[in-house]
Amino acid sequence: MKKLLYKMPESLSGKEFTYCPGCHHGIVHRLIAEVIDELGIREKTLVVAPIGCSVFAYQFFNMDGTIAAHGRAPAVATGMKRARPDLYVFTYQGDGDLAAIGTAEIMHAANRGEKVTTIFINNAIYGMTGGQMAPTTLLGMKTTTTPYGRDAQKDGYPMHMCEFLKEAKGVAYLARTKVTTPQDVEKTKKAIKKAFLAQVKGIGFGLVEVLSTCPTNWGMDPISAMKWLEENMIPEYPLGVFIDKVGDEK
Amino acid sequence: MKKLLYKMPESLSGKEFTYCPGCHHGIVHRLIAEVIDELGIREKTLVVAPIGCSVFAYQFFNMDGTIAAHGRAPAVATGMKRARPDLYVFTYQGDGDLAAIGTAEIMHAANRGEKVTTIFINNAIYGMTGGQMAPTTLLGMKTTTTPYGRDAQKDGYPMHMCEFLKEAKGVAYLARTKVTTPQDVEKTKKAIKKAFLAQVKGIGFGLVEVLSTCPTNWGMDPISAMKWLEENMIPEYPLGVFIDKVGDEK
Amino acid sequence: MPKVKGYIEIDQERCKGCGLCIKACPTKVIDFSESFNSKGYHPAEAKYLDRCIACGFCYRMCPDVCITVYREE
Amino acid sequence: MPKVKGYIEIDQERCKGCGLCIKACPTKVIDFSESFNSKGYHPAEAKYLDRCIACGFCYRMCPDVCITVYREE
Amino acid sequence: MEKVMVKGTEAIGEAAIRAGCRHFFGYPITPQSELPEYMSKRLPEVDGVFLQTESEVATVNMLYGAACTGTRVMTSTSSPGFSLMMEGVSYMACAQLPAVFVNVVRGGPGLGDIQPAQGDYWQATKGGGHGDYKLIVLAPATVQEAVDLTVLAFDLADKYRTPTLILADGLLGQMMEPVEFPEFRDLSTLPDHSSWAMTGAKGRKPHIITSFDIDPYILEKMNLELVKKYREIEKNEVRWEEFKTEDADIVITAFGTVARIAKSVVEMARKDGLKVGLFRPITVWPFPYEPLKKLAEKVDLFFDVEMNMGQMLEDVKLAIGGEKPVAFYSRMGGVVPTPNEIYEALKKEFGRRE
Amino acid sequence: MEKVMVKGTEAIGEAAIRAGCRHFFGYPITPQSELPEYMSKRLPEVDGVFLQTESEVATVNMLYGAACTGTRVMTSTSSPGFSLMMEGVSYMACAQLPAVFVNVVRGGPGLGDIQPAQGDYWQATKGGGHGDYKLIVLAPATVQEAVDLTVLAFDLADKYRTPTLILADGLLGQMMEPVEFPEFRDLSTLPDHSSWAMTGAKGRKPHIITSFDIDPYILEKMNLELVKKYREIEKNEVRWEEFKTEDADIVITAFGTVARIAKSVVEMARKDGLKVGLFRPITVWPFPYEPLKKLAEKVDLFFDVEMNMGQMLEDVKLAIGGEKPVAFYSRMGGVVPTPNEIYEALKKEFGRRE
Amino acid sequence: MRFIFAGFGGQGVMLMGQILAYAGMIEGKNVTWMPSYGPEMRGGTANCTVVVSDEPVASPVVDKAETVVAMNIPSMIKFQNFLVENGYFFLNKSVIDREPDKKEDIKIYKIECNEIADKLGNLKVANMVMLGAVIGATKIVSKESVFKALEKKLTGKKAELIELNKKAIEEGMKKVSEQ
Amino acid sequence: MRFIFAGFGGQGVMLMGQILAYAGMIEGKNVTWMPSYGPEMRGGTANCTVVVSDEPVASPVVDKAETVVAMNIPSMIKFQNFLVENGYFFLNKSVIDREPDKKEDIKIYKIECNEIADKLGNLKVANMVMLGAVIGATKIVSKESVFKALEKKLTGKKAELIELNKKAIEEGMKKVSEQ
Ligand SMILES: Cc1ncc(C[n+]2csc(CCOP(=O)(O)OP(=O)(O)O)c2C)c(N)n1
Ligand SMILES: Cc1ncc(C[n+]2csc(CCOP(=O)(O)OP(=O)(O)O)c2C)c(N)n1
Ligand code: SF4
Ligand code: SF4
Ligand code: SF4
Ligand code: SF4
Ligand code: SF4
Ligand code: SF4
Ligand SMILES: [Mg+2]
Ligand SMILES: [Mg+2]
Repeated sequence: MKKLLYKMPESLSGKEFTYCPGCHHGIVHRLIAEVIDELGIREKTLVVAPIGCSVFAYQFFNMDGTIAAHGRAPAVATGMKRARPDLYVFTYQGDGDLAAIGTAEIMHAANRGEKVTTIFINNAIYGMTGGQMAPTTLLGMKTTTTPYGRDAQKDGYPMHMCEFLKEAKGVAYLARTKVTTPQDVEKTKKAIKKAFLAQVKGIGFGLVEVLSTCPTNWGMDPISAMKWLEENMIPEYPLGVFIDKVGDEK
Repeated sequence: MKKLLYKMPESLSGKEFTYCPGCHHGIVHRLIAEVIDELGIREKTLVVAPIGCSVFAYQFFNMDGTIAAHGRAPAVATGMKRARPDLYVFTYQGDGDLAAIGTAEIMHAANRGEKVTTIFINNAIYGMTGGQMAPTTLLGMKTTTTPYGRDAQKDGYPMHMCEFLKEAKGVAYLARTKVTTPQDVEKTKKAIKKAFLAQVKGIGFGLVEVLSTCPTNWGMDPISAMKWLEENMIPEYPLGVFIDKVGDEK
Repeated sequence: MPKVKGYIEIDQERCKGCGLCIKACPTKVIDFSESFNSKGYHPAEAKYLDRCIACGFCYRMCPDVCITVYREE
Repeated sequence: MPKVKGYIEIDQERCKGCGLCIKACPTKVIDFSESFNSKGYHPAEAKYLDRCIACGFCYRMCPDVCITVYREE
Repeated sequence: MEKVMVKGTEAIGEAAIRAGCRHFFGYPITPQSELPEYMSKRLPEVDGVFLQTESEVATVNMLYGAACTGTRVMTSTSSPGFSLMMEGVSYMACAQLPAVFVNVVRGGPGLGDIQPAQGDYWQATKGGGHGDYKLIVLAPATVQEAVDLTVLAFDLADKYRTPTLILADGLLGQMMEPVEFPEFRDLSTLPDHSSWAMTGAKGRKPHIITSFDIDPYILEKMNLELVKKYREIEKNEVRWEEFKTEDADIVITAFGTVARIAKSVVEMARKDGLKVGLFRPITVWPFPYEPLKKLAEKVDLFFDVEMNMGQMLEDVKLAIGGEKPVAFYSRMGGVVPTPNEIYEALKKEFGRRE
Repeated sequence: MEKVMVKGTEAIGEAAIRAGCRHFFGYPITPQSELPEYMSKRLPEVDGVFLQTESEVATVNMLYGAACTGTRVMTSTSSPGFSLMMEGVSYMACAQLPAVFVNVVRGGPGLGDIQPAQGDYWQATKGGGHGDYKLIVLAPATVQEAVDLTVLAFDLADKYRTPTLILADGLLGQMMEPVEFPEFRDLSTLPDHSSWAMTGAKGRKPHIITSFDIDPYILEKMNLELVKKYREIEKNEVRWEEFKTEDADIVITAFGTVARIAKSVVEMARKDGLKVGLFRPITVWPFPYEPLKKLAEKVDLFFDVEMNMGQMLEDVKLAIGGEKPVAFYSRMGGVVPTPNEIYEALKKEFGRRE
Repeated sequence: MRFIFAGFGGQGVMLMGQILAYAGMIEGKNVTWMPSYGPEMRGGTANCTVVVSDEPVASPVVDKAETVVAMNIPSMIKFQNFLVENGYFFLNKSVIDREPDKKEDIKIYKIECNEIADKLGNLKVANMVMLGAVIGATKIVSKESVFKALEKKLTGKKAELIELNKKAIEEGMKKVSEQ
Repeated sequence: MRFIFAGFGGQGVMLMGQILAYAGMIEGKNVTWMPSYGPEMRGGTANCTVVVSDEPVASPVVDKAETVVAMNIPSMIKFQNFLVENGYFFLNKSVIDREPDKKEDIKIYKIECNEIADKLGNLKVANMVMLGAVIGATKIVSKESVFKALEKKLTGKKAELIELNKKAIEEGMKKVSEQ
């Protein structure tokens, strides 16, 4: 007899992802869907897609959804949550969306302790628009707008959103993870679950930053991209749980 | 024989301030002017006024000046400095301007290490528009938009800009001060000088947050306002130097 | 300890041939197919299914949710 | 130690009567004037100038830069 | 209902609450801060939500979010603040989200000043945000009308699934006048949005709200749907007032605050035996082209008065189509014209043509 | 100069550099990211500054800052991004700051899509930001013209101390065509802004740049100064192209990309013996009202074609003033009409009127 | 009739105007009240305009007024030139220790509002003393209407102050009848 | 004449189109080149359209083409219906192991671009092999013009590759002349 262990979660629509081969967006989508399945809140959850490669996220999740203007997902989520505090709202955002144009909105949603959850994909690049520098691009890294490599003097430094956000009092859960190994994937799932629990339990704002690859714009195959992430992004963006007011699950 | 010790600095235009009686904006204006005088850079300095009670700052300083759109002074200053790196640029901003609508611009200017200087007046209120809640308003404080007192659950928490900004790698000098006693005034002046030196020496971004009174919108006389500041703002916003890459003056 | 016997299915039409599952599989069950799917990729194929221990690593790493994992009981 | 002798001038038309200088002065040189200035405020007045020690505290605290401080030498 | 004296801004706030609005997101700006202030006090009394936002950009996107759930929602701002909302307004128009905006216009452009002006007419009725969209734009001339149009704004927003805009100015916003408020709307009688709103996909297919489709042919369909809706609104919702136009030789065209002043001018002129009337668009979009065109048949001279460089003027000309002369008088920068100066200008113009 | 094949966006970038622009601030957005990308590579080669900003809101304010110093400065964006700049554009117009904006329009409203469209015509020429202001708006139809108009945009910006806008679309932005570039401008020959620019108040009174005065009477003066400037621009800077209009019975009105397509339609019609011509505004503001009005005297039918719901159409009608019929054909949402379909529509319209 | 009320913030000039407008409304007249607003109010001065009329009010903003009430010196200086011929100029004598420049062709009333209010036991009602003087002199609305307006406007905790305010108004009326 | 070049990102389809357009320009023709752009390109496919004409080009966007070049299967499937009657359909046989649905009234050329390029020592010039085939079959521009275009386009470090590219073009032309 075959016992089913792992399959497409119910909270995914089953529609094929539009991501490039090996792109980590897909892994994180699945994790979110698993968490929502496990919490049994699919029918009460609203997804706010960003603008970025994951602009189509509203099609991939099997729940009510919309797209926020670039960077404004936390504001959109705030509007939803304030109007319907009985529902659960999460935003899914890239590093251009969240750390560049959306800086004010994420900082203030966090500071207000808005009871929403944000999954933040840090791939150190603008994927959707073709590989321009993101605020999180590493120093020296070549992108289509830093053709000579990112130069701190001209282009500024990599931006550490978790480090900023840990100073916001409304944050209930905050962690940085990666998904380059099956073990990391499990850890990320746990973090995502806590970020949702922060909302479900009404404690406050929850955010998980997932360091991710963009094989296409990094100009690497998917496997090399993961290696590059390990070697270059981890030193700049140390993993860890920055804030945890959720406590351990029973 | 009378020896002149203290008088109106040259870097002030002499035009009467439009501030209410006892408002700390005036003290800080004078300190900036003194620092610019001492550095001998008046003729090479550009002032970017914000929108807030200090919207007229461009009239009060005796130098080329403009008003930035609400919250955007750091972007305006960036434009100026990038166009004319040989000049010195400073912005003067309130807590509504810098910590609410201008969050993204200040965070990114700091993160880029933009070689400009920002003086940030934190009076825990929107002065100019009539006493609405600012991001820095204390919990429980009554304002015209928190008539029942600021409630963390609804209105969020007081926002700590220095604590955020200390995580931005481009910052060369960062301090929080007050001006409620002559001694504090001197300390604030030293801090402002360092924030300018960070620019003059080309090290990076400098910012001084000055805790200030708004007697009018706090509904107090100027002296009580200072007492209130000491008793209520200091515990929430501890004074101190957060970053100092400038080193000590010879 | 009796070895757990696993079984996986790969939706090859959905697969984009990224190879993440191949890298993740501890027992080297999976490899690229020689043929193309209609997207033009060489999809992953469970070539040595008998080695599968149902650990789910492939599932966990697959960015396109192509893999279903079963345990033979 | 010979006491330093100070001297201050207050631009009373500019003054807004906030009282910060009065509070700051360690030797109580300053007090409010009884009369109004044209803005309608009771301006500060150096009523006991002989006590002034030229410390500059009044100048430092004045938000409207109304005060000039001299040392008699 | 008894009459009470209220400020224009607060009157709009109270009217919104009576219309069933329980959610207000806003950022302070003169001369409308009294409206968020009022809401911050009043909404908690009726179990509503007031949230002071971090900026106007955040505001419009919070409106977007709240409107997605089918909730009556509102904001208020003044000129520069409304400019910051343009991206979001365009998103909401395309996503067909009902919501009510208030722009208490002040002198512009740029920071301008805080005095009454009408320089945002074009922004409200034509451009503003990017792309092909329209807002229903209501321009009250009295505080009472501000109350009535606020209620209407919510109803039209829901009826057509579209953002609507109350275009006021600092004068109307700040002044107090006697008004009569409508009864409180029973919340359970508000329009049902369950067919499209995001309320949780329980036992049904997910509801998706977007302003986006990567395929231009589908986006074009979305555009055509909007156009169809706008034609419908143009057919049904044109509102205007005519005052002593029946026998008028000269008709003043004006909206909002200027129109109330122009009424005095009509009276002054009538006393002098001049047959002057007033044509006042209440909906500046949809603009009352047809009624104005009809009026043009029997009128000799139009006299358009605005507090801007001549913005509604173009719509007046479009309506009249070159048949009849249109003179123009304006004050700008926050200066409100007096009845006297308008009348003098009108007489001069009339004399010149005689 | 030899011809080279270049993309529209990159052609604009190179033209800007040749015109003496050394400062570019921008935020990526499709379909114009190639322009900031080009600048990021090219500007350092000529000691210029490229800065990728944190947002379009920051961008426009950086332009404001750079322009304050009297420096030639530019940005580029696409529809939603330009909407976010509306507050800043209004500030710059009022503060009389020269700068060049590029809007590579895409399908809208909202997020829309990334295909070519013309839905931002109103935003560019009328509303957009708050208050009474105008941008000089240049609408190129070929990559070569994009180059020429970019240089012109800088010169006009400086001449009139006003922001100018290149209104392009995704098609023009993305396509490659052969172009000839102008020579590099000698930077020392650029217009002198020392009388107003912020360069340090050395040995002179401070220079103050604002869009603000608390006194409405002074703000009104600032407004009137702007109006005067705009009248001047309307007098001097109207540009348009007429193609086979001399003997035309039908004239197509179109701008930008659609106009290049319409040229083919004219050829097709002429082959069939139909006397069709093309009127193409090059400056969509100032709009060529007078020349179009003059044309109306001898033309039977106007056929306005746009990639929007009929925006320039209003200006066409304002010019023609109801004398002659104006038919309209459009595609929306990023769909580019083919010569064929336009021609078919035109024939149908013509037939109907015959 | 057009009224300007001006003074320091905190002197209650806004309320004065509102009560007058309210009273006008109660009498079935067309009324508008318009405040100064924005940073004008910083530095502590405030003013409002009230129009009471039998016709609909065109503009609540005025550049001329039949009545100007100045509660402090800056207000007196700023608004003296708004007065029409034969206009009423009310000055708070308790604070204004000097003469206005404009003295001809107008009626000047100087009222020691603060002293009178002080005597009534609350400096805060100085404004109502002045309002009493204004309606006493101009007869624009009846005392009864003003009283009704007070009752409408002062609700909740403030209702306790109604009686005191009424007294202040009566004192003001008395004062002006003596002049 | 309208051309569509389509394939995986990395197969150099954009460059193919650009070289052709450049060559057209060199011959004094009116030319435009228009890429697919935006997220369409994600997932790795890319395409561009080239128009070479004696008249000014109205629109660089086409919904019909005289020539379609498909470097991979998805491109073949997507663009087969763009072909006009008697159009040219070029398929990269090295990657495309199946037949197009559309086969009637068109001329199909199957070229083993990858193998040929491989033999030349660099898989990257598979695109130039195909371009050679295209000009060989359609005669839209001369080989010389394409060579000149290559010299214009490949500058700096890339100039080393000019000779190899030329060879690839010649191989492609040869191949097509054999068919
Ligand atoms: C106002 C606005 N500006 C710019 C864009 C263009 N844009 C779309 S996605 C994007 C950045 C995407 O990068 P990121 O958020 O890092 O997401 P990723 O694609 O890397 O997952 C940009 C700049 C836009 N759609 N709207
Ligand atoms: C876009 C925009 N939104 C709002 C305003 C209105 N406004 C002017 S100043 C201000 C806040 C001032 O507060 P703060 O920055 O704290 O300065 P303060 O007056 O307290 O010194 C606001 C909201 C504006 N001018 N522009
Ligand atoms: S471009 Fe990068 S981030 Fe976007 S889908 Fe492809 S790999 Fe993922
Ligand atoms: S309102 Fe407050 S911050 Fe503004 S000038 Fe007055 S006291 Fe100062
Ligand atoms: S379940 Fe484990 S063993 Fe089986 S194929 Fe997947 S990774 Fe390999
Ligand atoms: S991880 Fe998924 S998409 Fe990648 S090769 Fe394996 S099955 Fe295919
Ligand atoms: S200088 Fe010092 S002692 Fe003299 S008046 Fe000022 S504070 Fe007093
Ligand atoms: S501190 Fe200055 S303004 Fe205040 S009372 Fe003293 S002199 Fe006057
Ligand atoms: Mg990214
Ligand atoms: Mg403040």
